[in-house]
Amino acid sequence: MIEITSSRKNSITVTSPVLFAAGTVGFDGSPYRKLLSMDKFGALVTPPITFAPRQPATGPRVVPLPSGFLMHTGLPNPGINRVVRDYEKKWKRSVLPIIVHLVAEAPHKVEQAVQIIERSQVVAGIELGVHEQTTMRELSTLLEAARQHCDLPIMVQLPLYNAVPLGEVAQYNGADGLVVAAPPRGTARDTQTGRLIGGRLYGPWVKAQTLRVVGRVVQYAEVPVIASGGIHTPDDARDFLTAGAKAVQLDSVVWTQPHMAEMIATDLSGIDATRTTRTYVWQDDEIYSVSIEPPPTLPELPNLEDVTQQADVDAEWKD
Amino acid sequence: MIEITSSRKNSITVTSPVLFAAGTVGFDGSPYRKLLSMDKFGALVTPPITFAPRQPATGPRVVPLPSGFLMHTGLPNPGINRVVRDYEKKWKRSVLPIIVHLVAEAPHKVEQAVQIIERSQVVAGIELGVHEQTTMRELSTLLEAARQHCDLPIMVQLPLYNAVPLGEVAQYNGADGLVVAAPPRGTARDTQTGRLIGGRLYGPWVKAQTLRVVGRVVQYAEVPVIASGGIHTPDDARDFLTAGAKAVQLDSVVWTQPHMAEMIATDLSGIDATRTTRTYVWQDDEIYSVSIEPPPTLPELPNLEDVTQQADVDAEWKD
Amino acid sequence: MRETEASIERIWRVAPDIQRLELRVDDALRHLEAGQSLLATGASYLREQWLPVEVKQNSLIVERRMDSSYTPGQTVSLLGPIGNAFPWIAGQQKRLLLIAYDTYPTPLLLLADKALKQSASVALVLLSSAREYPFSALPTAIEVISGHDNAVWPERDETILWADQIFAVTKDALSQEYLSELAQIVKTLKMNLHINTFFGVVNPIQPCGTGACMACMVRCKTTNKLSCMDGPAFDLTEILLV
Amino acid sequence: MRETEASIERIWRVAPDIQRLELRVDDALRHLEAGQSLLATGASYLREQWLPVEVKQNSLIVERRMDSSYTPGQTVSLLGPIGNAFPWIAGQQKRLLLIAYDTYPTPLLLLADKALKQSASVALVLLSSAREYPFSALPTAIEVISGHDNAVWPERDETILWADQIFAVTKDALSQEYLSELAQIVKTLKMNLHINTFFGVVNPIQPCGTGACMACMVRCKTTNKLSCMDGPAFDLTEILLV
Ligand SMILES: Cc1cc2nc3c(=O)[nH]c(=O)nc-3n(C[C@H](O)[C@H](O)[C@H](O)COP(=O)(O)OP(=O)(O)OC[C@H]3O[C@@H](n4cnc5c(N)ncnc54)[C@H](O)[C@@H]3O)c2cc1C
Ligand SMILES: Cc1cc2nc3c(=O)[nH]c(=O)nc-3n(C[C@H](O)[C@H](O)[C@H](O)COP(=O)(O)OP(=O)(O)OC[C@H]3O[C@@H](n4cnc5c(N)ncnc54)[C@H](O)[C@@H]3O)c2cc1C
Ligand SMILES: Cc1cc2nc3c(=O)[nH]c(=O)nc-3n(C[C@H](O)[C@H](O)[C@H](O)COP(=O)(O)O)c2cc1C
Ligand SMILES: Cc1cc2nc3c(=O)[nH]c(=O)nc-3n(C[C@H](O)[C@H](O)[C@H](O)COP(=O)(O)O)c2cc1C
Ligand code: FES
Ligand code: FES
Repeated sequence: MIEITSSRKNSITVTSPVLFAAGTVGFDGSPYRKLLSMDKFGALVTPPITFAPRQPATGPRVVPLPSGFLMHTGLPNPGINRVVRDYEKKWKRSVLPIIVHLVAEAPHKVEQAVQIIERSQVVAGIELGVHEQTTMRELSTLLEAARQHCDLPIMVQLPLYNAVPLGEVAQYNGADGLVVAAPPRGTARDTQTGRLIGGRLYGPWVKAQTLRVVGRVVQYAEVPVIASGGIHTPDDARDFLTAGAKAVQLDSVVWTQPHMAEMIATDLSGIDATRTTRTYVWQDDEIYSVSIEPPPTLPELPNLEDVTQQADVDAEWKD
Repeated sequence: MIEITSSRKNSITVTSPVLFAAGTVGFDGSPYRKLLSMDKFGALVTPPITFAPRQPATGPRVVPLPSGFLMHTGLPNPGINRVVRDYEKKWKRSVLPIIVHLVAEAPHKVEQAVQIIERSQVVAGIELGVHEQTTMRELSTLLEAARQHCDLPIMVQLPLYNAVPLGEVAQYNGADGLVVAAPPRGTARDTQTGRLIGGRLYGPWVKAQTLRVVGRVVQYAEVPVIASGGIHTPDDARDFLTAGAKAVQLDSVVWTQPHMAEMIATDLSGIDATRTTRTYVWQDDEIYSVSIEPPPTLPELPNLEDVTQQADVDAEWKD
Repeated sequence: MRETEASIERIWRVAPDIQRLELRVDDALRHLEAGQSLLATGASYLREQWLPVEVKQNSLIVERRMDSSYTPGQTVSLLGPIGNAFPWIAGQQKRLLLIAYDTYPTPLLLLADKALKQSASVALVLLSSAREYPFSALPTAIEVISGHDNAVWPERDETILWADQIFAVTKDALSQEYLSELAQIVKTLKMNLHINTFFGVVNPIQPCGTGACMACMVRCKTTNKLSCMDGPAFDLTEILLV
Repeated sequence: MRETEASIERIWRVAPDIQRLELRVDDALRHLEAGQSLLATGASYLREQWLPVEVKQNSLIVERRMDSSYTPGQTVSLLGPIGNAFPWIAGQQKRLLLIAYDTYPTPLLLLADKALKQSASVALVLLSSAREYPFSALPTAIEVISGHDNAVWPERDETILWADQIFAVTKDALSQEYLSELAQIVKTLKMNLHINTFFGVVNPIQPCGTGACMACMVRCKTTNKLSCMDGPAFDLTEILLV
């Protein structure tokens, strides 16, 4: 059994380190019940759910890209109340622990939504999805609101670009796990209409960016890190586990190659895991061979990463 | 003529909006003199130059990726003094304006290096490359050091992930242009040795991430924005110009498809530019259709983007 | 729905830019209905939607543009069947009007084939770029009408009044506007839009085909539906048109 | 160096995992020397290094693994020639020792071909996975020696002492260590490493091939050199070995 949230009374344990990322298998896994052996996976994260219902985006929603694609669905969902009502019974019978992905809108909505989720008593935990421009203080306020009346484990799904500083804030403010990271956002032109579409990016090349960020978050993380982004082979998944992640989430590979998704789960859950490249070792020091001299004329400055000491540093800066 | 830095006495003007990104054609363009009509391009940015000489990285330097690759050269270069000495005469004869890419190490090194560059009198401008973890205050200190004794136009090449806030800082502190953005960094496993390599990522899929960030930087930019990242076709380049960039920089396309690089320069410099997708219009409001309510319980918080008001906001926060 | 392997047995061109592939498929795909499709692995990251134009005893024939090249013996992974049979009932609707606007009529050809075999009358209207589709690739028993660049074709009102059922396929990004326009015309001519009469065939890019990703969602009057699960044909009385 | 188009005229297998392609090339590539190569567009983003094994009147023959498939008539873009001729002077070095360690001897075959035609004697040592290279694909006049998994082969010291010149090709990532080891052996046997005697053939992945990207930089004693511009053969007296 693998513990994927920090050890508290309600901590989530899974039998496989391979989970379904938010929205990849629908609200209850039913789209893949006939295609995949669901019991080889560790848990299911629901599609992003907002407080109020949301309609799908209008216009083109998918732009194919070299080795990947951009998707903009508009996060359609019937709102948290309706989702819990509709799926409560199915979640209760689910072979996989259900983790609800809650979109972090305003703090008061988060505060109410977590209570709705907890009351249902069929959800294993919450993955809080914060938007890309979330500031460190907004995140701490959001987490405070979420923690107020909720004993369920709360993981935070971090945006790729700011995962390093935000992860530290999340951990400091009571997150039970860090999901690194949400797919990067981009803008691409739909060739049929000529329109620019903003959305999330998927494809195997996301992996290199995520692996680097995961490697940096695990340096300070005291709560479990779950890696997500661009995983398309068992070796991809293993790279993240070797880097220090407790589990991985698969995303678009489930859609485009369901059979490969199952192979990843089978390979990573088993004892006879096989790596096709030469070494297992995470050769930390071999990656970065240059040591850097600190900028000599600068005092210790506030830094995106020094968030916990922000107030002190600010004081110093003003003197 | 296109002005690619803010209008001051030494401002850089180019005849083509298509430039060579840092390091794509060597220190003086000679690797491509026989392959490309250099005069179709606007300017040449040198490989990154450090204060002291640097040796190449050891071990694997290139990891092929789906539709792209990761490269880690270690930025080998003979140091600023030697480069200027070796290339001064060639730069003087160059058909293209020379922009020196200076690695922003410590402020005192930057301060000295810009003087060495300016003294040579054959360089059109400086592109200051700041590393990915540069804080906003470090950047302002670096720019202050650079500006101290230098009248040459100074552009700042921004890291992709923090381009939005750093660009605002750069502009506020006297940058004459913003280059958006340096290639994203990643980590990939070399299949031959099994080692993890950290480096920069290149490929056509970089474009979607860059286009989104360029779109956001141009919202506030008062100095020219030069776009760079993933450009592989004339339409790619045109997307950035339509978004508001004054010029574009080509990177790995020059290496893998020199003929295409020339086609981009020809197409974008000419009057008979042709777009293969349907519309030219930058349909701003069609991309993001949802309007967002502000988080109601939070006061106006310091935000990565509110850098110019940082001090005021900090004061407010403490009250 | 299953993920199966198929082998390409035969490849031939039906027009300079259209090829057909004969596939030996898994038993699970032997009984594909008109309207259903397959998601096949190809050169790009996302699976391509492969549309059957003929279902044989042991094989399927699908139609592809010439922009990809295939070799006989090549194996592809197929996810499917995707979607539902068109709601055409053999023997019930005897006069079928098929419309292709600015896109090839490929999604409608298996329906045409089945309907003709059941001695229904089939008319096919080709509008805008659909007119480039080669007549020679169509069954001879079909009545082909070449229209204009918009919703206009010769004897339009007559053909609409003649039809028991209409199926229209349009270029994805334009479907909304164009379907609205056609719906308006039908409404006026037939006094109203009746249920089970006029269907829009909606085939957007489908990242999953399983109902998971929600990229193919179609806004409907009662509840939102998914093209891959509830489509590809949507009754125009049901969907929310712009 | 130029960017030109070539067409693939003929394709045949020389072993289960090796194919050769006959290319009709631009005039600029008619006089390719042993040591020079081409960067060709292929399935992946970076150009592939294509190594000629024979230069004919109007065509070039290159050798590729079977992991890519080609079709006759197919056109590829070639960048080249990349690099310099091996510093072998016809008539001068009469006894040539070629070594392939853990990689196929492909980069050395054109040199072997030319040297044999100039009536030099050529011995080729295949070590580690290089031993899987098919004998049948080698010229019959060559003396092939099958070695072990390391730097050891039958009568090693004799062959080294016999040779006027040695060229060794190794798997890219291992070249440094392996070349050091070989250099050490040669040094001991020949009392020292003499200039123009022992060359390492260094062919790393080349993103540009033009000297621009610096990914192929080789650390040398005096100044750093580029494999694509100054290589592919480097005198072992000159490069900085680990
Ligand atoms: C003044 C200054 C100037 C610089 N200028 C430049 C420049 O011009 N160009 C440039 O390219 N770089 C420059 N750098 C370096 C750059 O900012 C980064 O430090 C460097 O690119 C490494 O980044 P990183 O975030 O991966 O490593 P760090 O931030 O140093 O990461 C922290 C630690 O995490 C480890 N780590 C990182 N990733 C992983 C992983 N996936 N798995 C396991 N462990 C991991 C590293 O080994 C490292 O010890 C500069 C740095 C400084 C301080
Ligand atoms: C409280 C809150 C919660 C959120 N939660 C989520 C969430 O859970 N999931 C989610 O996906 N999003 C969420 N968002 C939205 C998200 O943070 C971004 O605002 C959204 O993704 C748009 O990002 P952007 O940076 O491109 O646009 P903005 O930051 O809004 O960009 C500013 C302006 O630039 C324009 N612009 C952007 N790109 C270009 C371009 N390339 N060219 C020209 N103009 C351009 C835009 O039109 C916009 O007007 C949330 C936002 C808020 C405020
Ligand atoms: C809570 C929430 C807040 C959002 N805020 C914004 C916003 O501030 N600006 C904006 O343009 N879009 C906003 N959006 C819309 C998103 O840009 C986008 O439509 C949605 O998240 C779906 O994106 P996707 O298609 O990339 O999944 C928001 C969406 C959600 C759920
Ligand atoms: C000025 C400068 C500072 C650097 N600082 C660091 C550092 O702090 N940590 C580190 O691991 N590498 C550092 N590096 C090395 C880089 O990670 C990397 O080796 C170099 O920038 C070349 O990267 P590339 O191969 O991706 O081009 C630095 C390099 C330069 C030029
Ligand atoms: S294609 Fe994914 S839900 Fe229909
Ligand atoms: S391959 Fe780019 S410098 Fe040699």
